[in-house]
Amino acid sequence: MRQVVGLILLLVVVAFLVWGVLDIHPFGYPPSDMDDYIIENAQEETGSNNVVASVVFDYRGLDTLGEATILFTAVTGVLLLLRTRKRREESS
Amino acid sequence: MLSKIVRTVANQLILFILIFGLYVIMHGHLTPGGGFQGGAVVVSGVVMLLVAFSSKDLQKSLRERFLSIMESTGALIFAILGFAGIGTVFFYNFLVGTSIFGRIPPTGPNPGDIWTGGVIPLMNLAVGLKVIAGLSAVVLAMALFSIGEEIEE
Amino acid sequence: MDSLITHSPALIVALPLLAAFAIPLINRAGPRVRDIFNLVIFGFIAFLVAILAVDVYSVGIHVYTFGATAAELALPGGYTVPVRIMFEVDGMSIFMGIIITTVTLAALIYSLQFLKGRTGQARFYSLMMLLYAGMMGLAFTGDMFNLFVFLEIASIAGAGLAAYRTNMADAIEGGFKYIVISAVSALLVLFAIGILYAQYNVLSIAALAHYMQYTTLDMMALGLLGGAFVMKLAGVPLHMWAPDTYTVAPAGTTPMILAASYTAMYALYRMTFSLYGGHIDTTAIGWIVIIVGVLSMFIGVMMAVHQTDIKRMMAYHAISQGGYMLLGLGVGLAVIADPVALANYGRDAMNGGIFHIINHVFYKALLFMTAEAIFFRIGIRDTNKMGGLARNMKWTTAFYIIGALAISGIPPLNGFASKLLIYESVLRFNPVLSVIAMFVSLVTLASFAKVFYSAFTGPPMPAYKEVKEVPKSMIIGMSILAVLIIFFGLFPGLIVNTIVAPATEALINQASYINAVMGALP
Amino acid sequence: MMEHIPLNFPFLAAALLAGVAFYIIIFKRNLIKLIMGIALLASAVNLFLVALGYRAGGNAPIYTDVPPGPMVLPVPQALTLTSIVINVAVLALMLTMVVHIYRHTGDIDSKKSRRLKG
Repeated sequence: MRQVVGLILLLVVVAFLVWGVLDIHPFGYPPSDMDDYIIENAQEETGSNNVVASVVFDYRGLDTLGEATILFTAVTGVLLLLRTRKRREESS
Repeated sequence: MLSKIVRTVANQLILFILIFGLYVIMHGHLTPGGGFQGGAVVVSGVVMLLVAFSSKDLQKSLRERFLSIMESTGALIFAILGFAGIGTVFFYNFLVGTSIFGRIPPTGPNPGDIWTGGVIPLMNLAVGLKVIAGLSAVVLAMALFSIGEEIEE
Repeated sequence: MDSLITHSPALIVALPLLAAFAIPLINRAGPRVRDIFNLVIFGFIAFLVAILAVDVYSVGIHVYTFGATAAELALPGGYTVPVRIMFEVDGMSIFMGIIITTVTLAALIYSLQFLKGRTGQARFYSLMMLLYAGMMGLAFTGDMFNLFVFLEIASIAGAGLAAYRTNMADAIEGGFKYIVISAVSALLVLFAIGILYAQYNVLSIAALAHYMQYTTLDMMALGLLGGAFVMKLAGVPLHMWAPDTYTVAPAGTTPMILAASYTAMYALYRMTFSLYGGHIDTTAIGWIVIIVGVLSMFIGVMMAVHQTDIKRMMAYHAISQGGYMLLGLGVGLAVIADPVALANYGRDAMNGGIFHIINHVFYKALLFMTAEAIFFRIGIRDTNKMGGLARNMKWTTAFYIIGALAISGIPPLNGFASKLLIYESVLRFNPVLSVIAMFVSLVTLASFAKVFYSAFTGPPMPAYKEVKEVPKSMIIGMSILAVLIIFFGLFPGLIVNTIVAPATEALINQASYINAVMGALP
Repeated sequence: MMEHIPLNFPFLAAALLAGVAFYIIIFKRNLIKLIMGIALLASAVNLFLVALGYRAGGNAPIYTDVPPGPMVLPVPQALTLTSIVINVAVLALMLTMVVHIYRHTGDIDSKKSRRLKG
């Protein structure tokens, strides 16, 4: 029963994705208002030759802070989960 | 622990991996790369050491305490660099035009100048520090946990 | 002071991040220093939320652009699309901010003594701060990709906290389920963001709403976003993870994970009202939301009745109460295109649905905390094995009674105030729905009364004769919420007018949300 | 719609990859395979994002010694970068939890104790 429901769900989702994705702009000719601004002004505004770096650290710096935070969170989580009872005294 | 040949080669190779990783981190604002990528390169070196030597050996030189402090420091530097722009706005690139990494490259293609980018190179460095410490800690903790040991405080 | 208000949205998200990064370092100075540091920094954040709230209610939408030359400068000079990330704090965002901050404050105080003598405390507090920052960022952000990033922060921190008690197998399972659900839903959101970006080449929510054409692709993106957020808020066809995760999360963090679910609900509202508002067939989408809500209400309560694990029962009730919120908002959405119906009862329904979020988070947080207090003292969650706890745990019993009465909608507690708004307005929309809602409320009362009799009354079981009341900090944490519940129940009109009505207005008035960013354009 | 198909091939590939990933997530009971499914879904989304930013004949958006010509869009690349790191973090945490589940139950079959559905 579950298999059948899952299969129908899967087919619907895939058909949905394929049908939708074919509607996107032709590959290689994207609309580019925001990106053109960044390509033109990145060197002047951020002083960086690498436009991707200037997007990552300047235009979308908060995303990168979030990304660094996620890495920190995951490391904290992993170390939290892999702790053992022996350390009880030291860390409390 | 693998054979002596592997260990010797790994010992020599780690230096080059480290240098390459640092190169990728420091040139993040000029060439493809940056803190995350360079950090991942360095951590791949750590994984190589982990495979070549036993995780217990590595545990002696890389302690969790050290890695944890290094990771927190990297994250703090990054966040504080964001904070430092708060004179105007959070994450404002306040170093552009000053004497620290402040040169502005000519518009259009150019050969590249390391002394540009404002806070971007510094952020790359902070993120690199963080990624090296964080991923090493994860890899080490997993390796040690899987042999029933715990990472040493 | 002025610059503090201007920068407060950024500070509210950045300070907990800084604190989380610093906690492993500060922990070296000893647990006491760390606890004081946590409380001080969180007190300051709560103060910032308060002044930002006053500013939003008096001035209006607060836009903060990261990295621009001025905070209000959403569009780069002479350009027509926003380039940088921005926070856009309106009535609804700050409403969520108030909920999250209050619950986190209570949870933080509650955890101080709860955690004594356990391992990994520094990392626990670190994750708590990160979860708070993730939720606040999600509530404040005005940028699609940024929303995804904060969603992930909240999910990962929540999963790490849920699995905190690693010696219990079901704790790990609960955490694992949570992170799998979160990862899949976040990737669906990212796919939808890609689709939206492909068409309009902007990422800001307001700019997307401004340029929205509502093509087939937009419908597809809406489907993906809706599915993802319903999964994340434990709406009924996709609710299976919630009981497992809520049951095992350690005290203090269960309310926060609950609040994280409602932040996902906020994101769903933000998408349907602010992003797609003017384009979708609101009646059809509204009915879909209503159906999900009614199913959640009904199935959640039916599953809850026969649970013997006290936290599991509360978790199913959380699903059921989530249905009320969806019902209220769904009714509002269904009639949003009809000004007369909207003024007559649509706005009231939305007020009720939104008011129910804050009420439910408060009383359910209180109930989870009492359940966790019992677990803290006697180490079991099975209600059949408890008995006579009222004699020795007077405070906990009192808090349980307040929470149980509030969730069942008994006057004069806050649950009654919001449920009444929902009943009245839904009755005028469709009487059948209202009857179902009242029936669910009755079953809720029955199920909580059953637990009360088996756990608290009766002669004390010999094993629990020596049970003591829980430590002070846990009582303080719970009493903050209890006082708020009673206050909200006594003055519902005041609360609805000051904080709920602006939130409703923010959702209905899509144009002001767009104009706050795109205002310079014709 | 039909005239776009040859040009839209990369998007189609991403959608089909996502389909394979959904198949794994829904039908496989082994937890490691479930995690692989999520990793595959992440790859599909990343491929989709990067493909969105491609401009015909474009160079990498880095001005250091770049030949003249159009540049591909930088924002999708930045988003993909972020998304990759996020997925690394999520996968690390999930694998840790699976290690723990294996410790507790001696099994990594989701059928044993749960009905885990994506």
